[in-house]
Amino acid sequence: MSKEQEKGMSLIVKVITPFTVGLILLYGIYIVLHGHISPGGGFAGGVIIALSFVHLMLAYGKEVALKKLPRKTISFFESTGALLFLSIALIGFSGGYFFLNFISKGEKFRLFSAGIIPFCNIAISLKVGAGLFAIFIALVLLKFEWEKKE
Amino acid sequence: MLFCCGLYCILVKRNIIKIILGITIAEYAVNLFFILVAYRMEGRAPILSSEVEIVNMVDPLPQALVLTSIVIGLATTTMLVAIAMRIYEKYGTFDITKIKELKG
Amino acid sequence: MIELYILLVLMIVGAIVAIELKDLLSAVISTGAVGLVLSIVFLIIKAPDLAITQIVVEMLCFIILLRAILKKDLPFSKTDSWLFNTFVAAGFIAMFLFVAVKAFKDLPEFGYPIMRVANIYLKEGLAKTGASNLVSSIILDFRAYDTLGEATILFTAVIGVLTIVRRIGRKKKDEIVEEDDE
Amino acid sequence: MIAISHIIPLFVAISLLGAFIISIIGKKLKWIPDVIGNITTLILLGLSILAMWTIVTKGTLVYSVGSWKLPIGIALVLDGLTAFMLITVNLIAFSVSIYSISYMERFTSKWKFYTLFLLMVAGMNGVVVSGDIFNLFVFLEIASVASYALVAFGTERHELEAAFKYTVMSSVGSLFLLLGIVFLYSYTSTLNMADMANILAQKSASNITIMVSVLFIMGFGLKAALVPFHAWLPDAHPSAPAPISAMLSGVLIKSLGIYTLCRIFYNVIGINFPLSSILMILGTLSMVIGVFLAIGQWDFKRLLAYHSISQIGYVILGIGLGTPLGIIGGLFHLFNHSVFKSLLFLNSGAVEYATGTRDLQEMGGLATKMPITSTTSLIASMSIAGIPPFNGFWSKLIIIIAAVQANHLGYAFWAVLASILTLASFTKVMKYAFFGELRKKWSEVKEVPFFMKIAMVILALICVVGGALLIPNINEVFLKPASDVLLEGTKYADIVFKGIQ
Repeated sequence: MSKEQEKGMSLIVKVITPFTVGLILLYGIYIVLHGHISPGGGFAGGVIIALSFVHLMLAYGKEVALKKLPRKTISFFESTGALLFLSIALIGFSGGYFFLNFISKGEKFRLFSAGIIPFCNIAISLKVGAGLFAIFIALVLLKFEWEKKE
Repeated sequence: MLFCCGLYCILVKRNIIKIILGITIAEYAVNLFFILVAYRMEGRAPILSSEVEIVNMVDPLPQALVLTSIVIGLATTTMLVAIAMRIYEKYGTFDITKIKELKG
Repeated sequence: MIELYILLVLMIVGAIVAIELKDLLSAVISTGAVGLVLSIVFLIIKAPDLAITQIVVEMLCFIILLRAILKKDLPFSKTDSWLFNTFVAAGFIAMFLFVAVKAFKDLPEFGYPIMRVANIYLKEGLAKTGASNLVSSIILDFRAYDTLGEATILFTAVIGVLTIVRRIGRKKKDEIVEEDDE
Repeated sequence: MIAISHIIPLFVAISLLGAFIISIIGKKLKWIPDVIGNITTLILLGLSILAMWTIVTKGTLVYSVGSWKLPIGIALVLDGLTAFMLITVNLIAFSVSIYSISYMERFTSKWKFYTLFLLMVAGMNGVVVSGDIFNLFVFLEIASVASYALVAFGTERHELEAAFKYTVMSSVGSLFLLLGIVFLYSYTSTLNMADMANILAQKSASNITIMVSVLFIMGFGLKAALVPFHAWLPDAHPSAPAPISAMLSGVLIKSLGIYTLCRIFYNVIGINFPLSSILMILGTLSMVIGVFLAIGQWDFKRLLAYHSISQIGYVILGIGLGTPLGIIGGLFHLFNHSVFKSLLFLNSGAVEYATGTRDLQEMGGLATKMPITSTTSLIASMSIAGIPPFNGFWSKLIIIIAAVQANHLGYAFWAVLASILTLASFTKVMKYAFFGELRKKWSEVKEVPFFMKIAMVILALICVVGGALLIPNINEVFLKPASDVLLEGTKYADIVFKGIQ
């Protein structure tokens, strides 16, 4: 990766990116929250969230993106998401069954409905988003170091 | 058919990236096949709406399963890419005929 | 239905192109094209959840693969001694296809699946889970245990990738290497 | 009161919990991964013994996740075979995790090792307890993905290459399995194995069944490294760190390959004559080819890896025979092989730890310097070669007797031949590595640390007393329920449906 690219792409991209990143992030969150009433869900939403950060990184270079979301935070989010999902399962367990849907079903077709499903979606999206971004960063950084060596 | 393309690619090609692509394509093929066998003529998407009652929806179960298998595919692909990049770093090539330290 | 067939043919063509191209970059791009067509096909055969997931996953795969091959499109070693290998592979695939075609005849006719269990989901899904997206209700409620496994696979992959990209894997004997934990 | 069946999901949940906790706090504190890893595996071992006890007292248990009844939700099944596999897996996992406290000091990032290790254990337990075919696939993938990363743990060039080969072959295997599952689903429109067995029994045999059987044999054969599909194993197993080789060779190929193979062929599709003869032929091929390849090896771990292929052949042969005695022998050999092969891999790891080499020609006379390692590996070698008082002898004997009884004299002959060749190759190992003259190079060599010794001694003890498992009373508890499950064949479905009420 040349120096130029470490700093990011051209001016046009840099100007546009702040708008689009925000929109993509919002769209990801929307997909996560509405997973139980419209198409989408934790996985798709999580990937979209990860992509928004990837986008930021491609446009501005790794320093800016990592400042917004340091690596420690990423791995913390990831593990937390995983634990959250497991603990949802375990709470249900204490209520009698593994993965018991223990919250009341609520009114149909509204945002707050469907028991544990939205919560699961949020946990998964945290996990997926952080995890995929971590993979991406790991691969990118590997390349940087390797090119330094040559 | 697509599955066979992927399989062919894995068996014949000697480039690491090509092998990864082959696996990806084969995965697509299986996923597609799963959805196709569950397709229902004139079916509707399995999402209920509050206004009209929809009959004749397609089978939602395979869709859920394929969702899982897409994610599994993603995981496998990333692992493969990571290993491939490290191999490239160590050997300086993607050509599998040149990477032969282990026998048999 | 005609558009479905066109798209399927497109996918197959894309796959063949991806395999046969010499240039890695073009090969990756045409694989990406196959993935995009796949997500359109999902949309046509009424699987919107999958279409969304497929398209974003495809993008991510594409970016990662591009990262891997960037600036590395070296010329292939064009050894053509793989003829034998090709024949073996072709023979195997032909056999496979033969068995598969026989098996297809026993499957329920295209477009009319059996849907034993699925009908239960369709009838009772809303009442039992309260989620109107039935796919969501299946992956997160009826079969949430699967999803736990699926999330775990991703987690495993993340840890695995982090493991693989470590600089120094093995310590030399009696030598203290600084751990590079991130 | 909480019903006893609630222990079933715990097998997965506890190991996942351990893995996640390690990944959060394990980086900060160095001792956390060791402690949590070992506590987790200890709890799992305890639970699996409890599970075995439950099976004996209460019979088969079925647990439906999320309180959804059988065809809708996912069912977890705990029966004799499951409990047997659980004990095997968790026993090996426990001793391996003790062993790695010291051994993994040689590598960086111990917390990653323990996280992946626990994930792999979770995957295997998940495969074993699952009663749902897709769920089985998902957990199989967890275990596989974790093992890909663990094979490449050292990140040296040959390790990466082996890992790549392993990953490619194994993911092709997974694709075959997935395709098989798709066929089964579209044919029966259910995913639960018991339900599926019922429907398949109603419909007569058809091309689908053949197709699915072929796909599953290819898929599971790739996972279990049966002979036509074995190419990845001799690379992948020696490349991994020693505890992981022990896990891979000892349990992973069994729980992912053989257990699933048995479960699906016996309990879902229903075994028939062509199928069982295919299994027997594959088993014999693996047995003989594996041992022939092993004789020529000078790399300690690679030799062991080839022997794994050969011993897997015994297990498949025993199970493929389909007679009660054959199945008991096969399962018993599965357990024994887990124990002594893990022990041998741990031994090779200990030798490598102390001397830094795996080449048998460079070793020699280590018995005086490393008494415990050499004693335990002597026991394990005698056991694998089938010398009377040790456990390997009994299981091989049973398999051979079963083959003779079933009038398969040819198979019995090959089994005896393979056994003799095994003995020959292990004589070579003992001679070059541990006996003979002590070379000057190794005069500084010390015995391995305490924790590694403990793990090896535990496994060696099991090897010695393993033969006692055949004593009728113990046999009733341990092996009988497991082989009964396979013998009942497709009646499995009725039992599971009964269990649900």
